[in-house]
Parts: sequence; structure tokens; C-alpha cells
Amino acid sequence: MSEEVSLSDYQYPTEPTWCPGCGDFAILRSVKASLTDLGLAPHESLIVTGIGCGSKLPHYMNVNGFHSVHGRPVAVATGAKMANPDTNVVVTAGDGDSYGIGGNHFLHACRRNIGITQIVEDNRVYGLTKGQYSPTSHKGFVTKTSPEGAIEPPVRPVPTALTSGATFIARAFSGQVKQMTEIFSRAMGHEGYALVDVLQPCVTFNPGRSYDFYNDVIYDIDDEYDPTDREAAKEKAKEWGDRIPLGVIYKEDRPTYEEQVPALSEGPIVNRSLDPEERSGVDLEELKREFI
Amino acid sequence: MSEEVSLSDYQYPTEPTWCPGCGDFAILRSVKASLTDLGLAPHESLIVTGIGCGSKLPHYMNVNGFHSVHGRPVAVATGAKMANPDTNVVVTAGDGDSYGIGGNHFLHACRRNIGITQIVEDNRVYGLTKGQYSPTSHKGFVTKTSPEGAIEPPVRPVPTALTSGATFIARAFSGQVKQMTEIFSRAMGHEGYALVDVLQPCVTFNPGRSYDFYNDVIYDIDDEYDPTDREAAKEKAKEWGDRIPLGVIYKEDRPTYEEQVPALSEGPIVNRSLDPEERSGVDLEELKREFI
Amino acid sequence: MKKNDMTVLIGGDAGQGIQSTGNGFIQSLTRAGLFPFGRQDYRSRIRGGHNFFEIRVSDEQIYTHSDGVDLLVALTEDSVEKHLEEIFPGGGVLYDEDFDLGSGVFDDRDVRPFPVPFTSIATDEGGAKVMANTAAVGAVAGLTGFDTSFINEIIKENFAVKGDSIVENNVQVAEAGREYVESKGYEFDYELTPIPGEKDRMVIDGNQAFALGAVTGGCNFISAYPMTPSTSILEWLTKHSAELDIVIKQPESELAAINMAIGAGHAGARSLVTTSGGGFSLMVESLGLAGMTETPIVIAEVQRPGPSTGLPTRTEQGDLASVVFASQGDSPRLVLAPATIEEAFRAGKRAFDLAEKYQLPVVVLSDQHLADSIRAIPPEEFDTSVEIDRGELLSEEELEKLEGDYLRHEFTESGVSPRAIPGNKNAVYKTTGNEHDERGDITEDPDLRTRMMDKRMKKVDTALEKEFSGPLLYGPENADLTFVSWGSTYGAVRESVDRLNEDGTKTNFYHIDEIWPLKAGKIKDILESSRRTLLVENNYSGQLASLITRETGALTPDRILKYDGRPFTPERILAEVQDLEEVE
Amino acid sequence: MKKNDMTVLIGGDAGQGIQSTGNGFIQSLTRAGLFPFGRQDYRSRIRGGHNFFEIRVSDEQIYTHSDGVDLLVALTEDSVEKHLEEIFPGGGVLYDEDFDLGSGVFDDRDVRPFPVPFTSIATDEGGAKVMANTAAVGAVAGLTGFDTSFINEIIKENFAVKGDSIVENNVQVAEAGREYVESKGYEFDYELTPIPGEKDRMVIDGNQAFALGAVTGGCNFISAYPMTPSTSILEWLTKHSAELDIVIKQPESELAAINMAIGAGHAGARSLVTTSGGGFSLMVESLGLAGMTETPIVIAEVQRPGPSTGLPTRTEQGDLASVVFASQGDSPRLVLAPATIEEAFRAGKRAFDLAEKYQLPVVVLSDQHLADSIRAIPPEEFDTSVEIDRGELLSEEELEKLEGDYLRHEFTESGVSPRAIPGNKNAVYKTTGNEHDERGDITEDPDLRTRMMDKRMKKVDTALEKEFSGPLLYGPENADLTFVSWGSTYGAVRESVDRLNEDGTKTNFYHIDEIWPLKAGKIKDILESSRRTLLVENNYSGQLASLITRETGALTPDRILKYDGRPFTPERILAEVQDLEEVE
Ligand SMILES: Cc1ncc(C[n+]2csc(CCOP(=O)(O)OP(=O)(O)O)c2C)c(N)n1
Ligand SMILES: Cc1ncc(C[n+]2csc(CCOP(=O)(O)OP(=O)(O)O)c2C)c(N)n1
Ligand code: SF4
Ligand code: SF4
Ligand SMILES: [Mg+2]
Ligand SMILES: [Mg+2]
Repeated sequence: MSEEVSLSDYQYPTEPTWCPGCGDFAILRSVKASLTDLGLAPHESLIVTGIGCGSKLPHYMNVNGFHSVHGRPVAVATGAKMANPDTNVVVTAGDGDSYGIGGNHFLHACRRNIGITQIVEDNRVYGLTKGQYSPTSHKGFVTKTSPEGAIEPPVRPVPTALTSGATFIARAFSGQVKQMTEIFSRAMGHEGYALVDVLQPCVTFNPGRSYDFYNDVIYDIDDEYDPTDREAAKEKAKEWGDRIPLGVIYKEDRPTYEEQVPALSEGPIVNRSLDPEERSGVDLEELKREFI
Repeated sequence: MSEEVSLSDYQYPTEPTWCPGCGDFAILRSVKASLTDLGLAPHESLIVTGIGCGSKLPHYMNVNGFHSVHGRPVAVATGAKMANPDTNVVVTAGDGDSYGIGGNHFLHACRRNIGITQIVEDNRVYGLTKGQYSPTSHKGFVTKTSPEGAIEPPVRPVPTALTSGATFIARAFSGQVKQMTEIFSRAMGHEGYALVDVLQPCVTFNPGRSYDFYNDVIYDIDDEYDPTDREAAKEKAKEWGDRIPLGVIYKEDRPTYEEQVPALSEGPIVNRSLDPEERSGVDLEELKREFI
Repeated sequence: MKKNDMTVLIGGDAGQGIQSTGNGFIQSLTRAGLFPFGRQDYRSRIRGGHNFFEIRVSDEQIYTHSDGVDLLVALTEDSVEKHLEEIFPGGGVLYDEDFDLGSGVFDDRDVRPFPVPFTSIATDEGGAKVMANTAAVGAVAGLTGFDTSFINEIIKENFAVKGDSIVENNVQVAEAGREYVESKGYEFDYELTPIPGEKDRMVIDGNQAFALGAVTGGCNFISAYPMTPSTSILEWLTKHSAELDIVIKQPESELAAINMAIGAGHAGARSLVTTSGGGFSLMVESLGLAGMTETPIVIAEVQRPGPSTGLPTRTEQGDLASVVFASQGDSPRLVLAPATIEEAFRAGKRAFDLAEKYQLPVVVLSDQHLADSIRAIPPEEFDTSVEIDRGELLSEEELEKLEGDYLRHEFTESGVSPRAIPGNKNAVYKTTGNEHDERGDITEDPDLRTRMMDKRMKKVDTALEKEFSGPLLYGPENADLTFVSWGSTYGAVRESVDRLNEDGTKTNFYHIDEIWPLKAGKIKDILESSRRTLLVENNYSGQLASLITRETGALTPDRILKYDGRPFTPERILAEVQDLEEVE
Repeated sequence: MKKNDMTVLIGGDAGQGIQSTGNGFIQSLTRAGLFPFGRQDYRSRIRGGHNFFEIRVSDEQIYTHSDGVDLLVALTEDSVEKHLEEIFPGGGVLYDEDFDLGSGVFDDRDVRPFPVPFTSIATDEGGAKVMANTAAVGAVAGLTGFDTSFINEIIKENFAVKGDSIVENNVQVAEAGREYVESKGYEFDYELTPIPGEKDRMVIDGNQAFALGAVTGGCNFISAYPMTPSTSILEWLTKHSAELDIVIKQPESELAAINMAIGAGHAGARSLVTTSGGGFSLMVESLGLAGMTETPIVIAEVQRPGPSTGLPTRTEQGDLASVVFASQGDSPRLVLAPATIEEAFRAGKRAFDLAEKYQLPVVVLSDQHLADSIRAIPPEEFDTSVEIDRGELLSEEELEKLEGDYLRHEFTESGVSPRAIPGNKNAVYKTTGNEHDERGDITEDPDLRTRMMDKRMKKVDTALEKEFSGPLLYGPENADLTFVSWGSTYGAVRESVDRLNEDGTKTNFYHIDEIWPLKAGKIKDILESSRRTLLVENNYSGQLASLITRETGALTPDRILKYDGRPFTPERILAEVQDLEEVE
């Protein structure tokens, strides 16, 4: 960790291309703020994204960024983390990216407990492709690809993560930046996989899920709540609709994936010699004897 | 439904290529028996499979079969069901196929409630590729790709299906053919998506999960149990390890996906004219006027 | 005074309604009997960022835009800056009086500034700022003497759903825009005059035409994941799905999409998948599955510039090689590449017959420029008479009479095996992506394997022979210069040919709409008999040119290539022709 | 008496240990100083079903199996039936006395039946039926006069982990097998005699050699999903991962595998993905991502016959075109295609340098025949001296001295931009699959786009020029007949050349191990200067031949193709040469 990080270290000249009022602005702000709060300098993180409105995020801040393809940021991030566990690896991507096309990586990242933070910009619609229903769209949502309303009940990110073995699960809201920042900080501070599902208003294509809409149903989980209590978490995870809890819903300590990889026991593989003999002490001439 | 179906209608000359003692034999027997019990003739079903030992199943019985690619049978089956909801569409595929590479289709089939039956030949190992760990392998399982034991906690099919919105969830065991047959029949009789996870011993590559092993831990869910009680189902779904329940764990009535597709309201699309004017009564010359 | 021959460019920010304004104006021009060509230039963002809509008008059918602007309609300050250089001497700029353009922007230029208070007119007359676009269109009418009744007619139709007062306000705003310009006495040497003769014309783009073709071709199932620039096919079909009884599914991914289409195709539907290059790349494994199981499916691949996410909203023809050779092993497919909106319709209509007759995947390869370009086309060009040919599909009666077991993958002369839809009691069968015997059971037999490969590939040869007719000629049979191209470069090449011939050269043009397999013999003949051949392609490497060399051995060194994400214009082609000539 | 020149075929059921028996025998032969070539023929099933292991022995290095069997070792009744026809006149069949072969199987044939009670020997001497294989190997020794001490030595090493008594029992069984045959006085005109001279030789197959090469080349990360016939690379590397400190991940799918490799490659690892055609097809989109983001990764694609699942355990070279042209748009890659076990090692070692030097994906295209074939090779052929060249990778010091912003995708002469591993405070940067500027930020600018395309593809040209040397010659410089091939056809072609030259013709052979981009100029020269060229490929369409035509315009009509899932033999090639000559 570097000393004396300030928010300005994360400033970048590129103006976001998001629509005015888009919930992604607040997420950007919170990502920058939480990294600053954690005292991490821009080079200490790698933000991996997919494709979508929200996935453009790293282009708007000074940070290492890998803007990958639709649905794959979790896999890219997992590879980067395994190669260099010292990096703070964060994924930001939309709901379509994360739970639709990328759903399988999400599922397996949860149980794998790979030490990345997955922030889902969950606007419950496909933004960048101009407004089709997404895996988290509410039933009945009328879009250009669901003229009679979406038929499928939505994916429930929090219960799914819980069932799938995630060790840190939280929900944030673009309308509450301070809380969101704190949640991000806790997520990035968590050892192991962390999911933060962010209720992110898409003012253009999902006006029904606006700031006002959410303001009516959200509430902050109180301090008494113990996220390490799995049974309590199950109850909390169920809450949706009339009352949507914000905050850390579940937290568990379990060895991370990368901790358990033998080859990483002596530090990040990328910091060690590429020469296998130097790295491992094995004499390759000896290795060949296996075949003699 | 046809009259007078008998087991012999499903006989087919090809000998299975499975290892002697493989749990897939029993699954094949149960599939044939349940179809017979349901009075379905061979042409009334379509069995879609992926790639793996278990996925060879339709080649060993007289039935319509589509042996697709690794990880995709649920998607193929979904397409077939949407095109012709009158068909009894059944998927049989391995745990690697269903929960590994095909995990995303599983997740979305559950919430979609598409009327297919997914039978997972869950031997908790990659059989056909000769013994690597699979998504349901127990932690610590030593294989050629996990010489120090599998690191990841396994996917839990039953809880995952429950959380994801599946409307029928059951577990069977290759060692209990009669019960398995009944479960298959109930699954295929269910309107909507049905998952049957079958504990299938792979005698060659997962000898630790043998008939004996399972015989020590399984028990039959008793008749009192009400699978429509979601809370009860959650409790039941959790059971694993020392005590593994067999039977129907959850059942819910919810409109199927195909019921809600407007274009299917007048019957299977494949039974209707391909001529759009004949089929829908729309005059295409009129349709063109939209552009004038 | 230039009459019915000008390019109007409407520039503004994303989200400002540039597209609907442009579309509406094109409709108005069409009603007046004129021939517009419209194209959009937009970015991969939702609001803000400069977009434009370019409308070239003529008094006869035109197939392309061209370099240069006669009238710039600037809805943002940015638009003035961005497009000023493109304005022809004597051209004009319509812009909002309230813009702060800085002083002297128009100095030392032969450009006529036409300030108009779009926004004030909109708020004053219509009551809402969003109507500034309408004021601008009215102003264009005023400048060019275009009869606003055509504009008002379209306003009425397009805004009808929004209620009478919106309609009325817009009409008022349009008229006020016209009146303002007239009152100022702005002089402009362009005229847009109606061409009389009551003829209906369709205003339609390439994607819509393809979708209409697909409907006519019997498509009754579509599973597709949104991806620019293919999405409007999915959206148009979805809009009409309930009415036309088409099953539509937007699934979790492209992997799901193609496999659902395969399942539906196997079950007897005419299934369609729409996507762009990145989505197609995810479908590659299952393309081979369709080939191996002999399942008919149609894939519409609307190209955009790659590699990877590339330039999502722009145009390129860079996916030809990857589509033709996609998937492990030699596997069968046919590829059509429509060049015009009319051909997009025909490809949509035809693809499903081809897929069923030859029991294989058919890819229709289009691109953003074709997908999003709009023209006014006589309805007769879209022959919606339905003629479905399912090829060797066994009827109930034939199946009844079947002797012996049904052999799904029976060896035949043509390679095509009579097909049964699953569900018939006389034809219970399997198929598989593993190598199989005639019954569809797995085989490891070397001879069967060889014969099955031959059979599958034979179908492609049969289709090539029976269905494909080879390159299409435009211009004279004999020429000193022969262009060869494919896809949406058509318009720019065609007009280049016209202009060269007007200048007294002898030029012709072949375009290839049936792009795989290639009619190698015919193409070779053309190349050999041409005095000079120029291949025009919107990609980096000249993928068609290389494909032709691969199939014929004929070298095609003269290639006019462009891969900046923008479509060709005739001017660009003509300039390159000149360059090439100078080099010699 | 034929000395040290014979083919032994061991046939039996899957699961019967054919592979380890064959391997053990090959090791024994190698210890005796002989040169075996071994290959497996197996099906996609775990137990049962006929498999065989073919061992051709010579007293000098041989590169291929050949048609015909001298000694059949039948561990099942089935094996006799399946292979009887292949036995040369004067050849023999070793089989279990207890088999019920039906009467008269050997009648009217010049084949010597050698019944031996394998199973009884195994149970009597060793105490377990599974040792029947060992009895059979002992019997082979007895028949050919091969010294069992070589066999016993290998038994000791291979069974050591199972404990002394198993070792001892096996040795007893082997000796008993030999004694039984000797006691019967069976006559057989073949002899296997040790070649003296203490020389270590490695018994290694193509996949293991590639894996060893990858380790030597600095590979420190592998993410791979199992897929025959690539899996043994993953498994060998996994076995050694803890010892060699290599991060290994078997993830949920091939989509995960390649994207993890990309993440790791970006983070600075030398990452490898192993797969076969079907898995590669799933990676196509991300291949383009690696190309666009200039991320070094290595993909080992071990081919099997397609399309689709095809013939999972068999061999073909049908993926060349799909690999070379995979992914939307023109995107950069290099493709190596090793032809021998030695080349597989070198490709594994070299690929990582190429990937890092040119910052792009490198595909090593192998096939089942190469992957699973085994030979005895001097250890010197595998040069494990480590020389890592990371190309233009910026050191800490260089980054420290950096003036101005770090430009990840800087325009340079060679197309290669100096690379920084993320994590350095002087080089905070982005990259993206969208088109981007030098900093890695998204751009829509047409000129930047064009330059970035040029830059990426320029790297491929640079690599072609600096790294690739063109086809490799075997045989005389000038010849009347020139073979051209790639990959595992090498062995059969090489021996065909030898045999033809022994017969007095003048034949040579070029094989292409650097397969994309092609050294077009050199290849063209070869084709033009050859009197007659024959392209030999293990696929349906002649994919290399077509690629050559594409790149050079040279037509290559004479193609010897085979696509039945089985590898070529010299006999097959020679027969086709003769056929072609007769046609003329
Ligand atoms: C493989 C692939 N398929 C489809 C697309 C087109 N695409 C771009 S963004 C997007 C969905 C965006 O939705 P989401 O992930 O929720 O992000 P948002 O834009 O809402 O932030 C799609 C389908 C693509 N780029 N790549
Ligand atoms: C795309 C793809 N990847 C990998 C494979 C190789 N493969 C075949 S079966 C299989 C796994 C088999 O495991 P499972 O699905 O559990 O079935 P089982 O054999 O255990 O019944 C794999 C990885 C393949 N055929 N296709
Ligand atoms: S479309 Fe929605 S998600 Fe995208 S930038 Fe606009 S408001 Fe934000
Ligand atoms: S390997 Fe396992 S799953 Fe496959 S056939 Fe043998 S016992 Fe059955
Ligand atoms: Mg979204
Ligand atoms: Mg399995």
C-alpha cells in the first residue's frame, strides 16, 4: 500500500459518455473514493470490465484497466489475480454482462472464492444496445425485445451468490454514494470473492427503475445485523420488492483460491523468474530423466 | 399419448459402451421404464444430450435423439421445446456438461421454467476424458488435474436450482432403479422445467463415490414430506454429506415459458404452415405498407 | 440552380433525435417522388457525442452517398465545426441563431450561413425544445422551396400515436421554420421539387428488408442476443412476432441463441439467429454441430469493424474469411452476401429454402452500412409472394410408406438425405455431432467416415451447381476496367462505374452476392477476360480478393481497400483509380 | 531371419492396459538400443471396445509406422479377427491358448499361430489375471530372442511404486511367458537384438515433448479445459506444477480458460491454453481480444477430426483454415505446426518468446497422431537450456526514466510497442478490445483506426521477416518429385521419400512448420522450381494447399488427402503416387 493517496490521483481527462443522470457516475465516484480510502495508488489495482455502458468505467479514471469482451471480465480478472495476487483486482460490468452472458463465470467465481471484487452495475436493462430486457429485468418489463413484457422471473443476484458460495455479498445503490463507497471499500478489503450488486438507475432505458422508485423501497441494514450469520443472511437475501436492504448482507472467512495454489506460495508468479530452473530449483536435465 | 407402449418398444441393438458396473446403465433402464410407464411411444420424445459418457445414452435405446456438443444440450432442448411444445423433451448429460461448461444454460433454464426435464448423470468426475475433477467433485478429490486434491467447494445442484427458480427438483441414485424410474416419470410429467440430479457411480474414475459409499448415506424422503412447501424444501436441499435425501425435493406450479409465448397459443409452430400469410392471416403486401 | 441533387447533412448529439428527424425527412422526400439515400453515422454511446445523418437526394434511384455536403443542418455548435470543411463552395449551413460559434467561422469560405432560431421557434410555436429538429426541417424546406405539405403529412403519420396536439404543434413549428427562412430572404442555389406521378415507395433499410425477406421466406423461429448493428432485425421481427406467429427468444448468450436455433431447426422450424462478428465468433463450435447433424439454420451476421469489440457502430467487411472457414474440420455451409437493400430482402427470403434443401447452416453476411442505409424503393422490388421449398422433406404419407428403417443420413447421389421431422412414428432416429453412420449412430469406421465427409461436402457442391449463378454484371459486357466487389461497397462502385463511363471510359462491375462457395470457374473467366481488374473491399486485407485467389489461382493485386470504419464513396474510389493509373 | 525390423501390434480391449504394456515394451526396446515408433489407436470409450498399440522397431531412427504387421499380440479374441488380414506372410500371432477362435482361422494363410496360456501363466506365476499382458510381452521376447533383462528392468522401474512383490510377480510372469514359448520351440523368423553402446534415449510422445518445451520456454501459467487429444499436456504440466511453480487452472469451460490466460498474460505471466478444435472454436472471440489488446498468450490446439465432436480420439489436420482465419476482422496471430516430437518441443519452447516479442496470440497446431506417437530420442534433441526473450518489455529502470505518459499502444516502425506489466507506478494504463488510441483509450477516429490496424498487422509482417525461415528441406535440393506437407504427415512422407530415392528416383520434401503467416515468396520459388509437387495432408480439402494458393497464386492440384481419422503410412502415399503416375 502506498502512502498519501488522494482522490486527485484518480483524476483522468476523459469525460464519461454516459447519459446525464446515469447511475454509473456515482459508481465511478465511489470506485475512486474507495480506492483512495483504502490508500491504494492507481497502479496497485487492475479494473477489468466487459462490454456495456458501465463497463466503460476504467476509461474515465486513472487506473490500470482491461476493458475486455462482453461476459468475460470475471474470467480475465481471475487469470490476472492468479498471476499476481498482490493486485487489487476489481470487475465492473453490467447485469447483462455479469448474470446473462457471463453467468457461468459468476457462478464459479463464487464457489472458487477467487480474490476479486465484482461490482455489478445492475440497471436491469441492456443499456449500451439501447434497451432490451436483461436477466434482472422485472417480469412484465416492456422493451423492444419484450413488447408484451418480459416473461422470465429475474435472476436474484444476492441469493444466487449466497447459494453458490460467495464469501462476501453486498447491495448498494447509486443514489447513496457514501454508503456505496464504504461497501466498495469493505468488498475490496475482503479476502476472497466479493459481490456488490449496485442498483443503478438507467434513466434512458429503464425509467421505471429510477432514483425515486428505489428511494421508496430501499433501507439501510442496521448496525446490529451480523453478516457472518448465514441464516440471517438467507433471510436478508430474500428481501426484495417492497423493501430492499442495502449494505453488506453476508461475509464469511474461507481460504481464497489463490492462497491454495501451491505455485503461489512464494509470491506472485509474475514477480519470480521466468526461468523455470531459477524459479523452482529444478534442473531441467533431471526432469528429462523421467523419460529415459 | 399412444396406447399400449411396452418396454420393448425402446429396445435398440447397440450395446452400451459404458464400463461394466457404470451407474449409467441404471439410468438408461429408468429412462426407458419411465417413458413406458408414462405411455409415451418412442417418437413422442426427444432426448437431447451433450458430450460425456452419460450423454451417449440415446444411442442405446429406440428414441428420437439429438447428441449435441459439450455443455449445450439444455439450449438445444429449449429450442426444440419452443418449436414443438408437444414433444417430451428430455436432456441427459453429465455433471461437467450440466454444471461446468453448461452452467449458464442450467441457471437460466431454471428461472425460465422451460418445459424440459434435465437429468444429470452426476458422477462427480469427468468420465469420458478419463478422470479429471468436475464441478461437483468433493473438495480434496485427487485426480490427474488435481494432484493435491480439488480446491473448490463443489456446486450444489439442488440448492442452486431452488434459488434459481426451478419448479421441480429431485435427486435420484443409480443404485435405486425403481425409485429413479418413478422420479423420472414425475419429472417428465411436470409442467415446466424439472431437474433430476442422479448420483451416478463412476466405477472407473471416482471409485470413492461408489454404490457402497452412497448406500451408507442416502435415505428416501418419506411420504409425509410436502415438496410444495418451499421452506421445507430449503431445509431438505441443504442436506448433504452424512445424509443425502432421495426423492422429489421441490415442486411448484408456475406457468411454463412456452405457455407464455404468444406465437405458440395456437399450437406448436412446427405443426402450422410455414407460409406466414396462411399461418397468421397477415397479408404481407399490407405489412409492407408500414414502410410506405 | 441545382435541382433535386444535393446532400443534406443533419448533425447533432446522440439522443437528440437525429435519426428520427432524418428518417422523417427521407419519408417526406419520398412522398414527393424524389429518391433519397440516407445513412447514419453514430457512436457507441447513448446520449451526447456527435452523430449525423446524411441524406443525398436525387431525381432517380441512387445507391450511395457521396463526398461533400450541400446543406449542413447543425443542431449543435459542434456540428458546424465538424462538418464545415465538407461543405461545397456555394453550400449552406443552417444553424441555431443562438449558437456561440465564435466570430469569423464562415469568413474566407464560400459558404452561406443561414442562422435560424430553431429553439425559440420550437418553444414559441410548439411549446417544447425537442421540436427544434422540426423547425430545422421546415427551414430546409424553406431554403430549397420544398413543399412543406409532404413534411406535414409525415409528421401527422409519425406523431399520430402521440396525440393530435403534438401533431399540430410540430406542423406549426415546421411551417414557422419555413416562414422564418423565407422572411429572411436567404438565397440558396438548390431546389427540391416534387416529381409528380403517384407511386408508392417503401422507405426501408437493409436490416428491415432482410427481416421482411425472412418472414416471406417462412422464418418462424428466431433466437438472438442483441448486438449492434444486427439488433434491429431482432427488434423488427419481435415487434411483429405476435401478429405473424413467430417464436422469438432473446436468451442468455449467443451460445444459447445458436443452440436454441439448432434445436428448433431440428424440430422442424425455420430458425434464424442474428448477430454481429463477436457473437458469431461465439457460435463457431455450434456452426459445426449444425453442419455435422445436417440441421438447417440461418444466421444473419451483420458485420462491424473488428477485431474484438472494435468499432461497434461502424462498418466493415472484415468477417468474410472468419465466416467461410469457421469451425474445426471441413464443414458445410453456404454464405450469401447481399449488396443492396433489395438483395438483403432476397437473401432473407432465399436463405431458408437453401438451409432446408441442403440441410446445413446458411450465413447471410451483411454489414452496418447496408444494415442502416435507407432508400426509397418501389414495393414491387420486394416480392412477398410466398413460395416455400423444403427440399427433400418426407411427408406423412411418404413416411407411412417407408420400407425398412428410416436412415436420417442416408447416402445419396446429391449428398442430401430425405429428412424427417422428429415426432413421426415411422421415423424414430438419432443424430449426433460425432461421426455417425446413416442411421445417426456413432461410428469409428474409417470408410463410413470418409463417405460421410464426402456426403456432407457434396451437398455444398450440389448447391453451388444448382443454386448459385455467379457474379452479377453491371455495365457493359466488355470493358477496359472491371471492378469486382461484394456487399455494401456496391453503391459506391456502381456510381463510380457510371461516372467513369460518362467520362468516356469503358468500365464494368461484377459483384458477388453468393459468396461461398465461390463460382470459381465463372470468376476466373471474368478475371482472365478483363483487361484490368480492381477489387474494392471495406477491409484491411482484401478478404474476397484472397478468397478468389485461393479458389482460382488468379492473382488480384489491385485492391482498393478501406478499413477506417467508414463506407466508401464514389469519390474515394475514383481517386484511388486515378492514383493507380498514375503509378503505372 | 529379419533382424531388428518388425512391427508388433498389441490388440485388446480398452481398459486392459494396452497403453501401458505398449509403453513398457517400447521402453525396453529403447534400453536395448533399438529405435521403436509407437502409436495408439483407441476409441472414445473407457472400457471394452477394441484398441491397439502398434510398435514398429528398427535399428535406426524411424519416424512413422507402416502398413502390415509382423507379430500380432492378441489379448482378446476380437484382436485376432480384426488384425489377421494385416499380418505379413510368415508373420505370427501370439494369443491366449484359452481363446475360442473357432476352427480354421489360420487355415490357408501363411501365418504362424503361437498359442500361449497368458492368463494361466499370469494367475499361476503372478497371482493376478491383469498380468496376462506381461506374460505376452515375455512371450514376444521368447519368440524374437529379445533379452528379457531389458523388460525386467522396466518392470522394476514402472511397478516400483506398487511394491516389491508386484514387481517380482511381474518379472516372474514375463520370464514364464518367455520360457513357455521357448519350451514349445515356436519358430519365428524375426529377431530383436540389442544394439550395444550405452546411450540414454528419451521415450516421449508429442504432447509430453510440447509440455517440456513449454516449461523450458518459461511457461508459468496454464488454464485449460480437458479435451482429447490435448489433455495429456495439461496433465503432464499439472503433475509437475507444484515442483516447477507453474500456476495451473482447470476452469469451468474453454471460454473461461482462454480469458483467464489473457488475464494472466496481461498481468505478466507466460500463459498457455491447451485444447482441441471444438474448444478452440469456443475461444474464437477472445482470440481476437488477445490480438486487439496485444496480449501475449500461447494456445496449443491438438487437432482431432471434425466437424463438431467428430472422432474424438483420432487424427486429422482439418483445423488449419479455421485457426488461421478465426475471429471477426483481420486480427494478428502466428501459427506454428510442429511435424515431429522434436519440433513439438521446439515449438513449445519458442512460442512464448514469439508471443511476448510480438504481443499477440501464438497458436501451436498439432494433431492426435503427433500428440500420441512415441519414439526413442536422444536427450540432446531437447535443448533445455533456458533463454527467455521477452522482447520490448520495459524494465523497472526504463519505466523510471520514462518521459511523459506511458503509451501502451505506441506507434512504432515494427508495430511493436514497448510493453509495461501493469503494477508499475510509472505506467498506469488501459487497454481494450474496442479500437483505441496509443494510450489504450477508446477512439472512433478514422485515421487512428487505420493506423492501429496497420500497426497490429505490421507486427505479423515483422515476425514473418525476422523470425520465420520458410519450408524445411529433406532430401536432395533438386528433384523430379517434391512433396510438401505439414504436421504429423512428416514421418510417412519422409519415409516415402527415402524409399523412392532408394528405388532410384530423385525425390525431395519440404515441410512447413511455421504455418502462418506463410513465407509466400520462398514457397512460390519452391513450387515454381519443382518439376512436380505433391501436397500431402490429413484432411478433406487440402487446407495447406489452398492456403498456399491463396498466398502465392500457385495452383496445387496434386494433393494426396486422407480424412478417415487415421494417419498416413508410407505405403499409402507410395500407392497414391503410383496411381497419380498411372493417370498421366
Ligand atoms: C459477444 C457480444 N454479444 C453482444 C454484444 C453487444 N452488447 C454490448 S453491451 C450489451 C449489453 C449491455 O447490457 P449490460 O451488460 O447490462 O450493460 P449496460 O450497458 O446496461 O451497462 C450487449 C448485448 C457484444 N458486445 N458482444
Ligand atoms: C467444447 C468441448 N470441450 C471439451 C470436450 C471434451 N470432453 C468431452 S466429455 C467431457 C467431460 C465429461 O464429463 P461429464 O460432462 O461429467 O460427463 P461424464 O463423461 O462424466 O458422463 C469433456 C471435457 C468436448 N467434447 N467439447
Ligand atoms: S443508457 Fe442507461 S446505463 Fe447507459 S449511459 Fe444512459 S442512462 Fe446510463
Ligand atoms: S468412465 Fe465412469 S462414467 Fe464413464 S462409462 Fe466408465 S464408469 Fe461410467
Ligand atoms: Mg445493464
Ligand atoms: Mg461426469
